[in-house]
Amino acid sequence: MRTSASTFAQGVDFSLYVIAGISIFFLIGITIVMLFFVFRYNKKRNPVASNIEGSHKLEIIWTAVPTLLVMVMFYYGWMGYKPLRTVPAGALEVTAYGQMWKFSFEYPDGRLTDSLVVPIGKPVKINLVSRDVLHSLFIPAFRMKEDMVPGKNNFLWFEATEKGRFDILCAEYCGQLHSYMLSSVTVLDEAGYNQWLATASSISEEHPGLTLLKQNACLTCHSQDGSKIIGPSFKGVFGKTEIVESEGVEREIVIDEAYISRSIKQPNADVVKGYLKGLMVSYEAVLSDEQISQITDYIKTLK
Amino acid sequence: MEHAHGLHLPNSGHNRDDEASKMGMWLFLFTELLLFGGLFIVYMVYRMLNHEAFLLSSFELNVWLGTINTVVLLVSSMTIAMSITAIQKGNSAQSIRLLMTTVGLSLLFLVIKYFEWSSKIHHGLFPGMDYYNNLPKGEALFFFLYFMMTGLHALHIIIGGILIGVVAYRTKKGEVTSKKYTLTENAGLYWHLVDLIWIYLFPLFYLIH
Amino acid sequence: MTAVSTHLNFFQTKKGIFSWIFSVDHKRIALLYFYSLITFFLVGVTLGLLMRYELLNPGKDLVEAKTYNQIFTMHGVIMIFLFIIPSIPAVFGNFFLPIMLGTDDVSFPRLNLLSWWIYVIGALMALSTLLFGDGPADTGWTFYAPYSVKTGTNVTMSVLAAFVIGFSSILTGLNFIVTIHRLRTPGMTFLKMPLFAWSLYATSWIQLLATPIIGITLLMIVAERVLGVGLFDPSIGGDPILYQHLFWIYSHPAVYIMALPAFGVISEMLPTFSQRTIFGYKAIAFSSLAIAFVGYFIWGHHMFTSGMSGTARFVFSMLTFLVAIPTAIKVFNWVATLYKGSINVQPPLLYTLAFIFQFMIGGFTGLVLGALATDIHLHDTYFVVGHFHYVMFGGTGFAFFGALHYWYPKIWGKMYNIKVANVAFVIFFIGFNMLYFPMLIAGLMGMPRRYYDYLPEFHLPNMISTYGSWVLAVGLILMLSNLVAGLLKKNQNVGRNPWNGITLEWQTLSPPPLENFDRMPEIPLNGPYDFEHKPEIKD
Amino acid sequence: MKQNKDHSEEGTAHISSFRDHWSTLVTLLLLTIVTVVISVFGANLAALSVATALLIATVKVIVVAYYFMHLKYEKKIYTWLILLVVVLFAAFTILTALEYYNR
Ligand code: HEA
Ligand code: HEA
Ligand code: HEC
Ligand code: CUA
Ligand SMILES: [Cu+2]
Repeated sequence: MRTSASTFAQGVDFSLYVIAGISIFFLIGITIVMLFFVFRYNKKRNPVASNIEGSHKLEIIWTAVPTLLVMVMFYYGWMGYKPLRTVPAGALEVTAYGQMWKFSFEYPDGRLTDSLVVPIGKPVKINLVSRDVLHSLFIPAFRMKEDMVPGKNNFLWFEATEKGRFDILCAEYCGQLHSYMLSSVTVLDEAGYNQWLATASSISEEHPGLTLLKQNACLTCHSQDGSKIIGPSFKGVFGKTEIVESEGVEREIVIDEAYISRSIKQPNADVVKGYLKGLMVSYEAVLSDEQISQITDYIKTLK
Repeated sequence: MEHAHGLHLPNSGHNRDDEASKMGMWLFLFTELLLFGGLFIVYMVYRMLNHEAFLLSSFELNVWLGTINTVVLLVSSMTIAMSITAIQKGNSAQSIRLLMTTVGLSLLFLVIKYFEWSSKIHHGLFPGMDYYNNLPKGEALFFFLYFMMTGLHALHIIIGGILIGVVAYRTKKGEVTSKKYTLTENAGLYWHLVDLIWIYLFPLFYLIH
Repeated sequence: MTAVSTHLNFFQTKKGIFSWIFSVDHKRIALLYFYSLITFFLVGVTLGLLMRYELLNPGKDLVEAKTYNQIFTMHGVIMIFLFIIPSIPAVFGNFFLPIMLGTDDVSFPRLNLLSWWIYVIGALMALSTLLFGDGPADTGWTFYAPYSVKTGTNVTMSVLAAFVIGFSSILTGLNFIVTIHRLRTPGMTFLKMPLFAWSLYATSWIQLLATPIIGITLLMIVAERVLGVGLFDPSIGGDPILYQHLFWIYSHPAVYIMALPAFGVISEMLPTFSQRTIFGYKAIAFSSLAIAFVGYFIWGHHMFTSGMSGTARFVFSMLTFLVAIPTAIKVFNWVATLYKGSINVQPPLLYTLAFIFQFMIGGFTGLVLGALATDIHLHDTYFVVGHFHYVMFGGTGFAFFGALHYWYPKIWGKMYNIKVANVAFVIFFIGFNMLYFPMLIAGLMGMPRRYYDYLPEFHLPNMISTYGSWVLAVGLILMLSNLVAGLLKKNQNVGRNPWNGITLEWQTLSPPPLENFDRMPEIPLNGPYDFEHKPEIKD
Repeated sequence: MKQNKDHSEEGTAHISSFRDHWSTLVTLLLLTIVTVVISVFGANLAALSVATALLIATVKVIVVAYYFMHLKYEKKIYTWLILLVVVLFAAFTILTALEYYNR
């Protein structure tokens, strides 16, 4: 039922079995004893109760035994966990960005992807960066999860042991489309991975502006077909006249290149009427001017 | 009231029980302490993360005004403690005088605080103002905490002042006597708490040089 | 019989709505709480049902993603702040604590009324978010920053509501502590108090000392939203992790606010239905204090994946395991109480047994979550959802309904149909486990919580779970209608002590008179559960 | 238990004299002066100055609680309860700091 495809899976599952084993033993044992008492000392069978006030011996036993057992549980939990935070030297480093509601991954050579590709049998360290709110990168098959906290550098690492494609899910609630913030990790063998590395990253026929929109998750908030998601749709937006609120004052503007550029760099300076301030974060540090003009070019095509 | 007929239990919840009121007051003070406690934790953490900025910003505060206010509060703590002594001895007139002195001192405290705040606000340091919004992050946090903590404290001063006024009024009406002065005691406890909190606020904001 | 006719019970002393909503009688206030709680419970439970319906199949079944998010937030807020935290203390604690101590009211009757009013105002504030702006908050009941400071829904109002309700909780706790210290009947030392009183004592300390922290934290969220300061939002300087610390400093102890009173009623029902003294009175009493105390120091186990430092994770995980020990002591003593008893199987006992079983599952899954390795995998998955429904609903919820069946004849002086109650219990029990056990499986498979939509591989457990929720609904409706039907019966006399109980509430009339007792209560010779020297109770 | 009647005159309450109050105030003022002097003129003490300031503040708080708040003459239970609150709060700060120190 559960795929285990990383070096941690065994340790984590083992501590699960230890804890679950002890627990199930006590659960079943106690339940049986309880039901037996109810049956055996039912008032029909045992009309007169005996008042037993307690027993020091028993109290000591059932304090000591659980203490011992929980310490065992703690120990295995800790042992299974320790490797999760010790990254071996020479790990391949990838930066993962989380933003509402899309993961993207940046490789050392600068390529940006929306799903992860890693070689088998090699440690991979993922630096976790959030651009807006909390997210959490969760790979069930690897038994691995760590939050992406804005303003704080966090990381996780793993070493895949099985080839294939595994789910990545966002496990920290991050707003409306949290449950659609999915991605995947593909584990390839050494040769396959190198081949993937060698293929040029953007040979697509796509408009470069569209690629940028996809890579930066703009499209999770802005549709291309006129429907309203979180932000205004890009369809027909260029050249449109609309009402924005700037520092509490409403004014009418015509959308041109400069306005789009400002909307991307300082989205909260002019807030479109009917939309919320603060949801879109600034992309000033993420997109260069050239990229912004590619985006603008693309938006112009959406009539 | 509702309990007119029927069995009267010796330990009724409707009996007068001064010890219970005092205990209730103490427990209430505990919750107040922890309310401020939460803010102190925030202060501690942000100070750890923004050490320099906190140092720098504290220079903006006026140590002398802070010191004067400390003295004012300490004196007011004494006067209210004395008013309890006075009422215990049956001297209501003196007790009222001391209570009113305390109220006067609390007003003095607020006036000084007002001048402090308005000079800060004048500089645009209040959260949400332009100047504030452009401060470096650490300094902005400092001033936010400054306003939040001293503001909450000032709110307590106001409530305390009103409470003490009520006590004075009821003493005057003869409802508080040398046989029945829990109200004065509880107002005193509350007032001392306000003092206690200030004793920590003062070095944390004004004296980190 | 004659005694009954000469004494007016507390229902009869005064009439009219104002005699209720402005009453300072602890019994009436308890019932005010009861009616308001049950109302909110039904709202919350209906929201739960809606969520389950949405999750029956992958994709959209009923509502939009945003609505779903608002539903689970509302569900969580209602269930936690409006139902489960006040549940047992405010209803049964208010009603029975003074009676069990042999007094006629709490120490501060007017403060008690004020607590209820604050609770109602807070609840109305929470519900008012439905009516204006962008609707109820969509943040989850945890209000994690920075999302909670960014979203456009009515977070400010929801947070203020939680803040206000917090005060109601603080005041109730304060009242109980003073009552226990000051109003015990002559001869009732601390160690002769019923265990329910002990558990309320421990609970009250948590309410008093933990709630202010969340109060101030929530105020900071409000300040951040209104003034735009960067307290928790890193893009303007703050640290979101700090919010989590402050939130859980309260909210972890809060889970023991929910659990301890339940432990208390369980410790009452077991001796009554076994007709013997409780096993290990002191162990049970002091373990409540131990749980309350240790419970303050383990909040970090909710943050194992937040990027906390390794040292902190180590310490918090270890401390987490320590709370299991006093809980274990309780469970073993309870089971030992059945030994050589003379067991009378009645609906309250069934709820008690189910409580022990389900609370064990909840507790053990808690241990799985407390271990670092496994929590990394299971954090924020349905395993956690399964865990907390097992402890909160399967534990405290079942104890609440058990207590309701137990004290029902005392409160209303009537009796429900026992056979129907047993049938309802069985359906309830089956539905419950069918609803929540599959969640544990889904969690192990890796299904994250707060998911509006899920991958196809999680379909089966979700389907079973949804069907389970329907079974549970049938059980609940049957149980409640049986209880209501009991109230409609006329001219019943259940006597003072239908279950042959021993604590002081059974010595008085059912329903009790306004001043609680019609004669001076008598306490058993050696401790509260000394069935051998049980004072004779004549009708 | 001793709650058999109204509790207005339970025990004989201790009455502090005005002189006691004056000397308490003088102590507190002296301590205040010390703190201010240290921090304003002893800037080179750096981190130490915060520590001393807080230490002195704690002494002041104890004085206020003990004399002004009458703790000295109350039942011992109040002192224990206050200690409980202090321990809890200390634990909160220490456990939180544990995280931030090791960042
Ligand atoms: C009534 C409420 C209640 C109670 C009593 C508990 C009890 C416990 N809880 Fe739970 N918990 C919640 C309510 C509760 N919890 C809620 C609401 C959440 C989620 C919040 C959110 O994120 O929304 C949560 C989440 C939660 C987490 C975080 C999970 C995550 O998000 O990653 C953890 C982790 O450690 C945890 C642990 C525990 C433990 C160890 C106990 C222990 O106290 C359990 C102790 C009991 C037993 C161990 C069983 C009885 C003992 C025996 C039968 C004896 C034999 C025992 C041994 C041999 C050891 N809980
Ligand atoms: C005591 C607390 C409590 C209780 C009793 C419940 C009860 C239920 N909860 Fe619970 N739940 C929480 C507390 C509780 N919940 C909390 C704190 C959360 C976390 C929220 C968050 O993530 O922020 C949560 C989250 C939560 C989720 C996860 C949401 C998600 O992560 O996406 C789900 C999903 O199925 C769920 C389902 C249910 C169901 C089906 C019930 C069932 O009990 C409902 C069964 C239904 C009935 C028994 C209905 C019968 C009654 C009627 C039909 C009444 C008829 C109506 C009238 C007469 C008016 N809950
Ligand atoms: C989390 C949601 C979100 C994401 C992601 C997002 N935006 Fe926005 N965007 C908004 C919202 C909400 C508004 C309207 C409020 C405002 O003007 O700030 C907006 C407004 C805009 C506008 C102005 C539109 C108009 O009609 O005036 C442009 C242009 C824009 N965004 C471009 C982008 C680009 C380019 C990206 C990606 C690099 C992006 N957005 C990512 C939410 C988002
Ligand atoms: Cu991103 Cu949830
Ligand atoms: Cu917890």
